[in-house]
Amino acid sequence: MGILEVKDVGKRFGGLQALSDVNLSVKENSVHAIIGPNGAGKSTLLNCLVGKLIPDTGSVMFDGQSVLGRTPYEINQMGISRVFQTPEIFGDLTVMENMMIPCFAKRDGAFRMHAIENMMAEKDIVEKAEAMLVDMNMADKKDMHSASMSRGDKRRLEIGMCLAQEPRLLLLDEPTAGMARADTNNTIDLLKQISDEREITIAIIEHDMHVVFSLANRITVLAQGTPLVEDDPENIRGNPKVREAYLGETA
Amino acid sequence: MLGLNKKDTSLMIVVAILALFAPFILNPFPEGSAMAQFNAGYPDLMQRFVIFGIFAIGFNILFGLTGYLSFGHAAFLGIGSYSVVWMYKLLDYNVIWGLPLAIITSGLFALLIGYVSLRRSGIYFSILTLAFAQMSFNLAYSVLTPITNGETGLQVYTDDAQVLLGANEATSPHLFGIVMNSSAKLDLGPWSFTFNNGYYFCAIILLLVFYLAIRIFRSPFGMMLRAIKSNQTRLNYTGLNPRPYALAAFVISGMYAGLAGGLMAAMDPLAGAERMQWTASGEVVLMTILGGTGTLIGPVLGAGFIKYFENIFSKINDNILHQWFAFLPDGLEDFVVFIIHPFIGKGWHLTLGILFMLVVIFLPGGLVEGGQRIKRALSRKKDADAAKTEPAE
Amino acid sequence: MDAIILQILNGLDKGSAYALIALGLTLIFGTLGVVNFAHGALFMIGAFCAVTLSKILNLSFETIDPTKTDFLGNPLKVKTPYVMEWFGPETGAAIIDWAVPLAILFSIPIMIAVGFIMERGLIKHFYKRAHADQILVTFGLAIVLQEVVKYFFGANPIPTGAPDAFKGSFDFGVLLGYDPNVIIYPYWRMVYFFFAALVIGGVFAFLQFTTFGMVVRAGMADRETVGLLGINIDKRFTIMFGIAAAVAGIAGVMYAPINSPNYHMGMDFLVLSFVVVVVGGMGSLPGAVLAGFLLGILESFASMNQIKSLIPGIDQIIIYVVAIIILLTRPRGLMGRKGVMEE
Amino acid sequence: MNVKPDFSKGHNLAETAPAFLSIWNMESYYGESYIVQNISFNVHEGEILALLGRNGAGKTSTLRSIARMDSPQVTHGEIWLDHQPLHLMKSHEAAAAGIGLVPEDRCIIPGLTVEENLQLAQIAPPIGWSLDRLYELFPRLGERRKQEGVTLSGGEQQMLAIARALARDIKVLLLDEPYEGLAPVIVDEIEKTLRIIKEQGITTILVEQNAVRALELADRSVILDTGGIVFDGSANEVLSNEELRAEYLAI
Amino acid sequence: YTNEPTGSSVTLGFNVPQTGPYADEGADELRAYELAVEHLNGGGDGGMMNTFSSKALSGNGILGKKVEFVTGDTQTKSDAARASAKSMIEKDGAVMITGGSSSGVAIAVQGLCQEAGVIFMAGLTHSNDTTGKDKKANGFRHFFNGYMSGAALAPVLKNLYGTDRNAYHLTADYTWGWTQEESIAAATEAMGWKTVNKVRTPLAATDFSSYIAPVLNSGADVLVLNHYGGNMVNSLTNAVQFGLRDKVVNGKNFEIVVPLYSRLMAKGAGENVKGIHGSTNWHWSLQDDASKAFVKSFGTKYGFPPSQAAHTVYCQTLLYADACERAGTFNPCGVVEALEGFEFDGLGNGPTLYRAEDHQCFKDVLVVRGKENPTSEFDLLEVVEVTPAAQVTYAPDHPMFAGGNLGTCNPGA
Ligand SMILES: Nc1ncnc2c1ncn2[C@@H]1O[C@H](COP(=O)(O)OP(=O)(O)OP(=O)(O)O)[C@@H](O)[C@H]1O
Ligand SMILES: Nc1ncnc2c1ncn2[C@@H]1O[C@H](COP(=O)(O)OP(=O)(O)OP(=O)(O)O)[C@@H](O)[C@H]1O
Ligand SMILES: [Mg+2]
Ligand SMILES: [Mg+2]
Repeated sequence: MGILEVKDVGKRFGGLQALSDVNLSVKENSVHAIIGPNGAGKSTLLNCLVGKLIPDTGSVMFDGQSVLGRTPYEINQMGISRVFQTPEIFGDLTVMENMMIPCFAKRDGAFRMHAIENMMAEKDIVEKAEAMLVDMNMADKKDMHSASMSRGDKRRLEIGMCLAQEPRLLLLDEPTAGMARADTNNTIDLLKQISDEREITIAIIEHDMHVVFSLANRITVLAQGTPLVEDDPENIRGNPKVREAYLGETA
Repeated sequence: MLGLNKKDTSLMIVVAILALFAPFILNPFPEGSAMAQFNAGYPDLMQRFVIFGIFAIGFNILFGLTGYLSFGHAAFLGIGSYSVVWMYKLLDYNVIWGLPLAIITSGLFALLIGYVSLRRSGIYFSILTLAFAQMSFNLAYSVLTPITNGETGLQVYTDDAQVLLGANEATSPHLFGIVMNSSAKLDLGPWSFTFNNGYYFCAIILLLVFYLAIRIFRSPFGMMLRAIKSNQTRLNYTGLNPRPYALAAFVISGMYAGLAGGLMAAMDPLAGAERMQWTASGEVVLMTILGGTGTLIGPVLGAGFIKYFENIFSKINDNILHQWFAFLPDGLEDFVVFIIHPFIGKGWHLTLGILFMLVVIFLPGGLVEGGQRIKRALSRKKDADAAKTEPAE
Repeated sequence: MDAIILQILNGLDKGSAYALIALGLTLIFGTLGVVNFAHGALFMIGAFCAVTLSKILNLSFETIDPTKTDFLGNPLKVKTPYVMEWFGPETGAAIIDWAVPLAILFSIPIMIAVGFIMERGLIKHFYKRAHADQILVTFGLAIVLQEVVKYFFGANPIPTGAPDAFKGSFDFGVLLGYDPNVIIYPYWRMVYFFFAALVIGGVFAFLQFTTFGMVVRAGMADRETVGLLGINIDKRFTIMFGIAAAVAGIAGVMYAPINSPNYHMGMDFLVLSFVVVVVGGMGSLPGAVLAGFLLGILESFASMNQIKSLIPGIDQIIIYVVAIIILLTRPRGLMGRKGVMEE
Repeated sequence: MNVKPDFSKGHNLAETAPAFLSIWNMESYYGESYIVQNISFNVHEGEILALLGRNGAGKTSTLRSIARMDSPQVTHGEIWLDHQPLHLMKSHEAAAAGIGLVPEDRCIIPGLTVEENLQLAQIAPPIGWSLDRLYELFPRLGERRKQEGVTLSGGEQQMLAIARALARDIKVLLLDEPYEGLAPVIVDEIEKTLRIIKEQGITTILVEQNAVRALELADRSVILDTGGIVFDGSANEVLSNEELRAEYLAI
Repeated sequence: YTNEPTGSSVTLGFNVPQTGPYADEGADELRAYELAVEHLNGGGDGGMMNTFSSKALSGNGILGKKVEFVTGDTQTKSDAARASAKSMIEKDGAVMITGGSSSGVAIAVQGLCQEAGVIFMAGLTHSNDTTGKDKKANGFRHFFNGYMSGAALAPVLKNLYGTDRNAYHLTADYTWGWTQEESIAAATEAMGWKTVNKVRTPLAATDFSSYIAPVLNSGADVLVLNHYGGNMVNSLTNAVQFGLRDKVVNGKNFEIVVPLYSRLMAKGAGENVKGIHGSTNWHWSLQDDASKAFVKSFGTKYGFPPSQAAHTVYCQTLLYADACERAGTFNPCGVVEALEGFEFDGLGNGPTLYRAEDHQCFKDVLVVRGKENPTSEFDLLEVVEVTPAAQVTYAPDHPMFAGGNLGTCNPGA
């Protein structure tokens, strides 16, 4: 029984069956990669997990509880964090403030009226956010206006923000897209470290096979809305069906 | 100090000094001089500066932080006023009954209106708030006349209940006997300064609520509000529910508006329906933007700016112009008066409109940005001076 | 039943005024995304185009009539319009009589010019600025325009009649088999309705059957990218502004005989027109038109005595009640597009 | 810090421009931050130039400067395309002169269908490939032509962005990370497309994080670091220069 | 007392609408004020000072002090009007405030003056409440009111249209509208008319078509428009547009009545006023000496005849000055005493009384009609009847005016 159990999920957009009969089980403390051609429905599946979309059929259980019908923030409070394909950060806020918000969300829940306290006097939050920035190698950008960072930095910040919430399941939608090789390698290390040290389960969508094969313990290949195969990385690499549908000659 | 950082403390001190010494600061010109026309240091206007400052500070907590643009805040202003006058009518002229009630009723109304309106965002939200406020205004003006006294405005009549009214009690608003409309005058040479009880009462309240606003701005709550403005999607996916935060901000700013409305009635025991009209809601929007949205002091400046024009420029007439320019040769005098004439007196709207445009074109951040630019120019000059002197050392 | 038909007629007419104003506003506000508080002022300027033209046509020379005296007891100066002198009294009088329809021709170039100047000189710099800044600058502009008009024309309304041919009213009731005088309707209001339908149709056709509409929509969503595709979006925005100003202007011209123009008539319509546009849904021209007619008709119904006696004061608030209900049941108004000014 | 463009130094590049596209002493600013720092390079007709560098090196800014976008603001320097002075143009004029930029975040226009996105590109002359031909190249787009562009999957959006550039008759194609978020098979396909485009005689500047892939395709390469050029030479040279690769490309 | 003038001059506060829909009316009031000040200070031709029955004024200011004035903008809003009045009292030291062009504003400012201890001479205010339930000891009204309109109009309407008529009222939905509707309905019902319906219209309404369309079908043959300003201009224009005036109902010509007329409104409504009856406080075409003197001095200075608003505020300024002279003080209580029960003549409306009980002025009321063939842009109304004061006088405790309490004069600090 995995921490995340997806059963028979289907989703239709108008005339397009984006997902059908998706079954997926993500084991606790594993790194589970979801790969597949463009338009296979990977992001759609992710959206169904976090409450952005409601699947037409099937069920999604996280840690024994159904996530369906819950709002995104409720699902997040259950322990699922998500990194978006195009970075979603608080552009008007500084990097430090961006990092503090998830810390508050973790400590205080979905809503708390703390209108009089001084934000900076919340020692535990400030320390945690600073530590996280150091972990993300962004301490020097602390007071920067986050909207004016380059895209790679934005993505790193977003990952950091998700980690600061200490989620139990981290969902990443192409976290290294557009990242320089050096940073990609750093991110791989970081994610490895996360899954080893923080006991966070990771589900990752990625087209960069270098990243996928460096991280994943388990891979699901999605094609045209249904899982094609699910297997260990080595087997996937050799699978002719996968090669044809997805990997091409290069892998 | 008081849990504020250095910058905020000095801002607070500056505001406190400005507020407490306003009777001097606003009356820079000697009585009877030609420029005395520009003096603003009389009780009514000083009270208005402060009251509308409070209104705008509260509005800015909603608009400046969350970005939700309410076009119906005047409704709360009106509700605050009606609450206070009703307390005069039922109990007595002590403002201590009415003001808390004003805050509570406007808070409740804000809760209701905000709860409904915040289901939508952007312009849809603005129009919902506008619709609620206009409904309140239209009803208060006519159908609800038994409660609001309609067009005439709610006021105290001698046959009102006033159950607490003591035999020797003042028959105008007061706080435990401190009568709001009584003043002390100080004459220094040609200068004359007025110290009005009501003004100081309002000023102290302003300082309190300004302090509260700083605390809110610097609080985690304030940061959440800014996060709402910045990216609601991210907020949702960070496990935070934007709705109660926005609603809390709406209610707080509604209470500020209610307090401001209550104070208006505390200074002048009358509550008119037009306080709830959309133009009044629009005015506070303009004040906030003009001063500098999202800044602490901006809304107060914006409020002062608009009220100054409304009360000082509208009173300048051709006669006064002729007095000012009497030193010019006759033809030239008439010409100058002719040129200035469209902008003063009944033309004060024109001047105001032009100034709105100039400010927003040249100072995108509002009056506060103007201040910052001056400061920067000065410090740059200082730097330049310093640079010049360096080689000499 | 007759009362209902009557109010539907009234509503259609009110609605056509709302729809026309909302249409112009939607072109700027719903499509270009500029909160234009000066739109009412454009409507007002349109009405004053009619006033101005009628003043021009009435330009007169004075002759002294010694048989009569003026209020101070001096001999009375009698004014004769030049047009009467030039074209003869009858043709002259007819020209003056037709001042309002003529003013349409007169106003279109003026309004387009006003729109161009406004956009090039001011609004252009505000596309990328916050909506709040747009509000402040256009509100300032509205005040200025209004005060300028007040300076030249005064604050009092200025009567501007329809041609004599359109005076009086048409008895619909008789047509439908009712008694005379049961359902009557002024000719000019019928003209207004057909005129509005024509303008609305014209604007739709222009935006539908040319790619112009698509380009402007695209430009509003993402100016940069549209520029990358070789399209000079600035020019199109300017044109759009000109069209919107012209629509507002001719709506104002035709409205002049219905209610005497005054300098603050724009502000009177401003709030209402924003409500109409938003209820219609941001970015949707059909939405704006639909909402205009819907609110017009509902407003007329609410003013019926039978309904007023059920709910006192309902006619005061009907528009707002309907707006609230619609916005709560349909998140983006009647036909709003996603993402337009939702933040 | 509003520096006025200074073209007074007068290299008359109109006649003497050594190449098809010449960038000469170009400097650009985001507000007050100096981003593109006095760079000069040439691109020859028909070649593919790989513009490489770390995150934040200024690659995107360079492309945007060439396409004459509003930000960053080019304050100094000259850009000549086929004897036309791009530095004197606005972005829509540059586009008419033959520049086609595929922006890094694709910029599919919301509210428009796939087909409308393409039609939009064919409103202003010069018009390039026909829609049929584009659908032939990207059959997926043909299938989705009535769908709203922004709801396409990431990879589909990338195809649409490239197709949109080709829908215009361009001389230079500026590609900002075209492979980002694409499945390996598709990357292969796009690479093929780029070769086809090259055969058509279209000059290309390619910005890409996957440096090896880009270099294999490119004729020449320019490497940027903190807004300045650190290398300008043939693609093979980079591949063979260990030091350069390690220092600036982490490969 | 408040703002006792100590120097060589005395300051009066002229608080009129300078912006908003009534700005033109306010501008005309200001002209009249300036004229009055000029006359009080001995300038010009003296205007009605020469015809005024009281001869206390001598052209040397008031009590020997030169008259100065300050102006302000009421914006036709109670709040703004009070703010403006307060600044005159607190900043400029005005001992008397006057002006305004709506009842809401008049009542609000009157209340303020009572509290502050200065005299208020109301400008244009026609609601019964101003000297009814909202009357104040420090306030006086020279203008007539809704009741008086009804009393003056009823006999004329009876003569013109007979006693068997069905009236339909359209009424602006706020206090002034209601009191006028009540007054007119009462007066016309007393002479036998029936009231078919009373419909309230929103203040903000600009298009009255949906209120006017059902009128014909209601069996009414007279439409009474209890509207003022822009409302009146629009409702009348709309009514004429619907062709109501060409209709025959119940075998009678359909008629429209506008109980409260002003020349500026008539100008706004243009041709639509032709032949329509209403009442007004004063009109420049009156041929008594006082009116002629005023028209002459106003017309000479400004080039056009004065409006009733101008006349009202001019009179009030003279009356105030005269009262100060007679009382020998600016003390509000002295002034009140001098004005209460004051009878005079020579200000244009015949013998006039300032009644002590409610501070309402009683004088002749004019019934006017829109002129069919105006000779100039000012010549829009013609006087049909001068209703003598006695006919419009009512008891101070008349039910329409009941409920208020005049209180006692307040001299302030
Ligand atoms: N809101 C929507 N409306 C209609 N179709 C949609 C919508 N969202 C996604 N689709 C379609 O559903 C399919 C799956 O999209 P999805 O974004 O899940 O793909 P993906 O696997 O994430 O691809 P990529 O790797 O390219 O990001 C695509 O064909 C897309 O066009
Ligand atoms: N809108 C902006 N405002 C201010 N600075 C910006 C802005 N956009 C980018 N920058 C800064 O300009 C520098 C260069 O950014 P650019 O996007 O050109 O880099 P890049 O080489 O394309 O990086 P990446 O590989 O991450 O896309 C970065 O330091 C970035 O912080
Ligand atoms: Mg995807
Ligand atoms: Mg980039």
